[in-house]
Amino acid sequence: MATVSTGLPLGGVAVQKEESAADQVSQWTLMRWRFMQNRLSVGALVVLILMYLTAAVAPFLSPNDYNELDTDHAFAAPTRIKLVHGWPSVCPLTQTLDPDHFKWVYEADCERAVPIRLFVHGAKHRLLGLIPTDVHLFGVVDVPPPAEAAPSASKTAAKDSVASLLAGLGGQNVAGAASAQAETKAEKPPRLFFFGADQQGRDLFSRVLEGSRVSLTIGIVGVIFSLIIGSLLGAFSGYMGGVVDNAIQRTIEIIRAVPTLPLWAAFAAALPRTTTVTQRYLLITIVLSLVGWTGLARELRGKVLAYRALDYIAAARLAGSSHLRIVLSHMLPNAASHIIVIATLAVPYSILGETSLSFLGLGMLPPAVSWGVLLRDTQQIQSVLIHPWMLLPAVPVILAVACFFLLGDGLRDAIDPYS
Amino acid sequence: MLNFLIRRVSFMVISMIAISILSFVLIELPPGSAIEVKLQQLRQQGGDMTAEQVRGLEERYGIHDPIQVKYWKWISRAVKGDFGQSFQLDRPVKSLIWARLGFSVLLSSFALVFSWGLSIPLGVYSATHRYTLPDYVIQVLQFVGVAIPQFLLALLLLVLASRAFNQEVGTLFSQQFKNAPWSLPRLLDFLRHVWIPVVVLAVGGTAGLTRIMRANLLDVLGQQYVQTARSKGVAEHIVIWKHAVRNALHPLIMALGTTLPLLISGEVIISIVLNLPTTGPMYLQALLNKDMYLAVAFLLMLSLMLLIGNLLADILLAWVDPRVRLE
Amino acid sequence: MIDTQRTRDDGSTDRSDRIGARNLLEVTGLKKHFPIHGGLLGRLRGYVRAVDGVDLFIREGETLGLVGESGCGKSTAGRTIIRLYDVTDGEIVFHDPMLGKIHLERAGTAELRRVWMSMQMIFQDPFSSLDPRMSVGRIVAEPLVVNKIARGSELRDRVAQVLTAVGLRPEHVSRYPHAFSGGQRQRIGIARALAMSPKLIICDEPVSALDVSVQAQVLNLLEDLQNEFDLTYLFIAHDLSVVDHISDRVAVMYVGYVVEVAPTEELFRNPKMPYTEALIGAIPPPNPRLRSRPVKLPGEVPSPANPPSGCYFHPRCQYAQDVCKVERPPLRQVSPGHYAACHFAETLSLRGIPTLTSAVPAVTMATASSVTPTPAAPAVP
Amino acid sequence: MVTTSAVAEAKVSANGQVDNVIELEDLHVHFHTKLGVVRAVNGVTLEIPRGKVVGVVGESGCGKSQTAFAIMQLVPPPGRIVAGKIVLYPKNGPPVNVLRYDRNSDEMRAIRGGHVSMIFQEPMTALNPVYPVGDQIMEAILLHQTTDKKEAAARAVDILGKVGLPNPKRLLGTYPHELSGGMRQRAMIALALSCTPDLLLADEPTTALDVTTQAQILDVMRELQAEIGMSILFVTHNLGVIAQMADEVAVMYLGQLVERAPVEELFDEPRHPYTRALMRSIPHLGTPRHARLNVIEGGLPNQYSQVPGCAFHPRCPVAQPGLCDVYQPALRPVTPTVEVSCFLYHNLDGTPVAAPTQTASSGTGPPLGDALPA
Repeated sequence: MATVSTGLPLGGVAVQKEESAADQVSQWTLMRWRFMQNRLSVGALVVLILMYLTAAVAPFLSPNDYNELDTDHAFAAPTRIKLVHGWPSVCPLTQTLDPDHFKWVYEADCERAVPIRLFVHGAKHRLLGLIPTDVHLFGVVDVPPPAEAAPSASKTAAKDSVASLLAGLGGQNVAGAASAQAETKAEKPPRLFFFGADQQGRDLFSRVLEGSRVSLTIGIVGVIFSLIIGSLLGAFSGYMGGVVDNAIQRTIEIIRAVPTLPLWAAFAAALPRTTTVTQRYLLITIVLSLVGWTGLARELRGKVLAYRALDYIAAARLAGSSHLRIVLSHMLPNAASHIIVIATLAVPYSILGETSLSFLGLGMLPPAVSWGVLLRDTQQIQSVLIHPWMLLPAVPVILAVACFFLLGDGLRDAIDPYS
Repeated sequence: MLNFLIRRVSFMVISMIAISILSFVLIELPPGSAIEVKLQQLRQQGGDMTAEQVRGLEERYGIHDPIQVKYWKWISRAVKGDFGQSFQLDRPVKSLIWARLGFSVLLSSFALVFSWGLSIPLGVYSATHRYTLPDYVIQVLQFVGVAIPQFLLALLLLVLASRAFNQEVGTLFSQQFKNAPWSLPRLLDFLRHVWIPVVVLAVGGTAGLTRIMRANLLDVLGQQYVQTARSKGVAEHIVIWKHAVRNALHPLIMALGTTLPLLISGEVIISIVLNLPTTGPMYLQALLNKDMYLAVAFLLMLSLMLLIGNLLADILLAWVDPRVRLE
Repeated sequence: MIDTQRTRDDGSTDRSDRIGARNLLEVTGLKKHFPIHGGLLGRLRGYVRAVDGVDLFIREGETLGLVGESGCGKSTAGRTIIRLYDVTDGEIVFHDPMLGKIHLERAGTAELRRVWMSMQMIFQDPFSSLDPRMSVGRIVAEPLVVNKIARGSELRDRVAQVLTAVGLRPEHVSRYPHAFSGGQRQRIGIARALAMSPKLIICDEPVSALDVSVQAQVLNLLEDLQNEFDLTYLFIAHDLSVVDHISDRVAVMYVGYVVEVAPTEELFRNPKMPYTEALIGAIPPPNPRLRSRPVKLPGEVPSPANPPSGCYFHPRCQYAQDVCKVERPPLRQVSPGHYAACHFAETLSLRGIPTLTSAVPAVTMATASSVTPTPAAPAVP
Repeated sequence: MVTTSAVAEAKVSANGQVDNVIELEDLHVHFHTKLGVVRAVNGVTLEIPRGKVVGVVGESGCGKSQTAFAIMQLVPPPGRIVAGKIVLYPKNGPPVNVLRYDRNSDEMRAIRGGHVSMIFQEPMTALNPVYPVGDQIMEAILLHQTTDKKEAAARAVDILGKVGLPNPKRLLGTYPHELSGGMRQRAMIALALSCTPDLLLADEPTTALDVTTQAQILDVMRELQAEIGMSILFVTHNLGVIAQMADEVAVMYLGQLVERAPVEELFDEPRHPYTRALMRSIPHLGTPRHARLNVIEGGLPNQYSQVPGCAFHPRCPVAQPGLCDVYQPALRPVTPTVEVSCFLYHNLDGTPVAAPTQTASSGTGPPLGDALPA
């Protein structure tokens, strides 16, 4: 009976591990796959990319020049967009002083509503810092009001909207008082203030866009500075060991023994005040990095120490590799993913640091614009109570910081699925 | 244990010396000596000093001394509690800082206790109810808590407090208790005011600590000794609270090393926003006015506060984990 | 490959014709002490005497087993011999086929790189010994590339050749370590060690991280490769059965030094050092009918940071005399080829494995007698 | 403590005496992961006789540890006991169907530590580092035996002495990290035996130890087993340890039992092809030096895949195509004391294979012992 075979054909087939696509790919590809599965982190990455793109073309996206003063619109509330003939439009405002509460009140005149147009001509700027142009993605251009656009129904609607607008301002019903003087300054061109205007009537939305250029980049530039110092010293410390390691580690501990913000503040206060915006920007990143490098250095040192003990490093030495080759072709590629994660998680602290310093008046200084500088206006609490939109620059701060944390978390899970 | 303490304390001393040198550099860093600043102010107000007076001041602050002598003069007085004169306020620094430091310590400690008391149960719940709705909610709140700048949270609560609770803000006491001696009503009044800064301070810390607690507890729950405890027949809640949480506390206490600096930083910034009578506002004013002797005294004291906090954390760690004790 | 060996009656192979008379490696008085730092300023507090006087030699073509319990310094000894660590004291003489006689203990970096072409290492952990970011091809090719030995198609051929030799397929070059099982990873590590056609390979517990059935595959592979490429092994392990199986001679270590060296058969049958006796006696024989425990070794291995006086084994030795407490016995030749570090090596009569036949476990006899299983295969339904 | 609903239908032997301490019936433990279902224990039926040591042998991942965890209802998540029956027969008291209880119920906790206890592979991590050894032992005693702290301490000292730890009184206040690996494993044994359980689950208790320490620990376990009279489920992959410790042996492969036999019979004549291959692949002291070891070709299949037919057939040298790769053999008696799940010994319908023939070696070579020295 030939019922029992040698078992070889059977064994030969089934014994092999199932070949899957995962067997052929590198660690980087595996990480990308794992990262892509984390929808929250991918979402955060998309949001961040959009924010940086926005910052890159900020003037193009701004309807107004961020520095244009307009005392006629001091503390104007966020503009209400009305649909006129199915097209989003803006109503011109008239400014009056409310003598009882000693503040500006505005009334919208929606009979002369002006449509928001795409690709309008406005203030000159350089697209991406290169192409000079005066085209903006959207904005309002003052055009004479269409004569027929004044049915009574729309007028009542306008009244209502004015009332609620004013309710948003301070809760007082001043609509009646204001309407009496409605016609006094009718020639003013209407303005588009998505986020309202500040004390000098500058468009907060445009200022937030402009501020994102400083706030979003200062975080990254600061972390790059920290990374350069931190990775050099950290890797050096871990690889050399001994006295060098000891000295660097003690230095880090001492720097970390000083409370971060007061130290930043002290350094920032010691900076000269008569600098250009660019100089100030660089000095602030350096101040942030002076403290920031310690965390990076410490984590990197830990990684290097862990790698140094691994057998594949010993094997590389036995293969005849030089120290430089070991660092470049074994340690760095392995540490790279960790460095990326550590850096990603350090960026939000840098952003918060700049925002806090500027908020205190120690970071970026006007005329420079950053989210912190914009938020400095909220220090007068009474003003915030009346003009709550002054807090709006905080929204992008929170969004950016939260997205960086989410991104960092997702990256960490992707490189280290078991921890 | 004694050895351990001696080691930590001697590290503290070395750190303080290093920080004092750093601080001294900060005093010297701004262009122009403090006296010149003062003189300028006087001249702006129309006054002036005689050359004699100027020389006297220069003598006192050792303007023409070599730097190490200057440092030595300054530090030997600072050790005795004499941090020099505040030019801005024209008073000795030491008369200005102590009361404010006291409130800072009080606020920070309240916030620390508050955030620990909140983050441990939250972290435990989150870790033991993984992938449930409350766990996700807690995790989302963590992200928000970490992402909101503290000054902003202070502002928001301020708005909320004055709008919704109609509470006066920007102080730790009502008007009638401001300068009154301590009494029970004053204490109650204090507690009624102190909650805003404490909540603000605690939020960021709580978010971070909950994250750490959750991750560590998950780690510990995978350990063999947790299974050992279960295999003895220990009830699940005792397994978690007695056997697992106690071990998960170790990294939480270690995290104080990063929590405390954030706490003190936060305290400084929200005090500025809320205009509390703590170190923050005066420190900021001193920095903005280059009143460096005053500023540096604050910086030194805040650092000392942090170092003492870290020392206490180390002692706590040794108490919680016997392995550290015998190291 | 096996047919080149004569098979003896007991199933062992006689390898006397493949072992040369020349020593390939001679180690004398090798010491490796690791400093213990403590305190705030990292003051020196003492030394861990990981390796504290190792004497051994390895003949060309043989396998020398190095056994001992965890913490006895056997791995450190291996890594110091290959100069992954600096030497605290002692001599390591390597007779390099190309460079001639070399004193490794004072060799410089450039010299070491040349020595490493003929002296390689296989590591214990199949996971941490392969760079996860490198493909198998790059891992195996690295020594050839770094030493500029081969490039282009020559390099590819050599890598394919080595991979085939260890039982992997040449098309595996583009895969990454994570795609392989523990046993396969160990084969990659062996291929990397083989790439330079070394003379001596230090095997640092190459099978102890593997599952039992995979362990046999790797042991067989090592034996095949030794025959095929004329390799010499220093085989470091804690499992006496494995060492017994693969070694021609065995050295036993205890707390940093070698206490006994002898041909395998001689060592296991006729140990001359009480520790060796205890070690052999502690192995549970895979025979349920042999449940007696002749030697019970009390106590625990002392710390190499604070070893006892005299003979390090004396506190646990049932034969210890006063002299053992004060004087550390040197490793000396007791009978031809048998070295022991014991004051009473000649007088003690110690027990090894009783005799070869009775110690052959029931398993092997049973399987040998049951070439055909009792019940035969059934008919296919 | 035992509710009537949980009183199991006791499996009673012919003379009306229950002589097993525990009976597992068709136990299934599955791990549901993102990548698929891992069937860690896949239909295990096993009885442990009172006062006896049953050794479970197998390679890593064969489900031997999870079987032990299942008895305690302590399978770590995402693992779950999906089917099967576990009946425990305590020394005093009615039989209990363990799986009827919720894993966090009071009844289950009374069983854990009280009737069944466990020791683990890693002595370094099995004890809680922040509590003294004494506290950890007393915790178990206070849960199951007495509420008097003094008495608990006395019992703890007693049991610490019994496992051969010097100065047991002082040990009460000692922390685990102050003990060596061997001493920790002794302390762990003391903890497990402190409440004189009916059954001890020993999950590779000596694997992480050196041979000389292993010998000491095995001695202690043997002595205490004789003294307390408990049963032991001894999980290991070391055949030497099994030969020394077990009365009966169960061999596991991929979550299933492939062979059960008294220890001497198993070592005399291993029957299942996997058992044979496993036993011959491990070198022993005194086996022929340098000879080729028998290897089990190939490796374990992907843990998420289900092998059709006999789980071992892809690696089996005597697998019969059309039979072994299609039908799953059941564990059936071959002799009165030995059970094997293999079609070499019984037909598809369960009847024993009629007569020994030479078919097994009619292939290209002798299927078993092919590489054995003559």
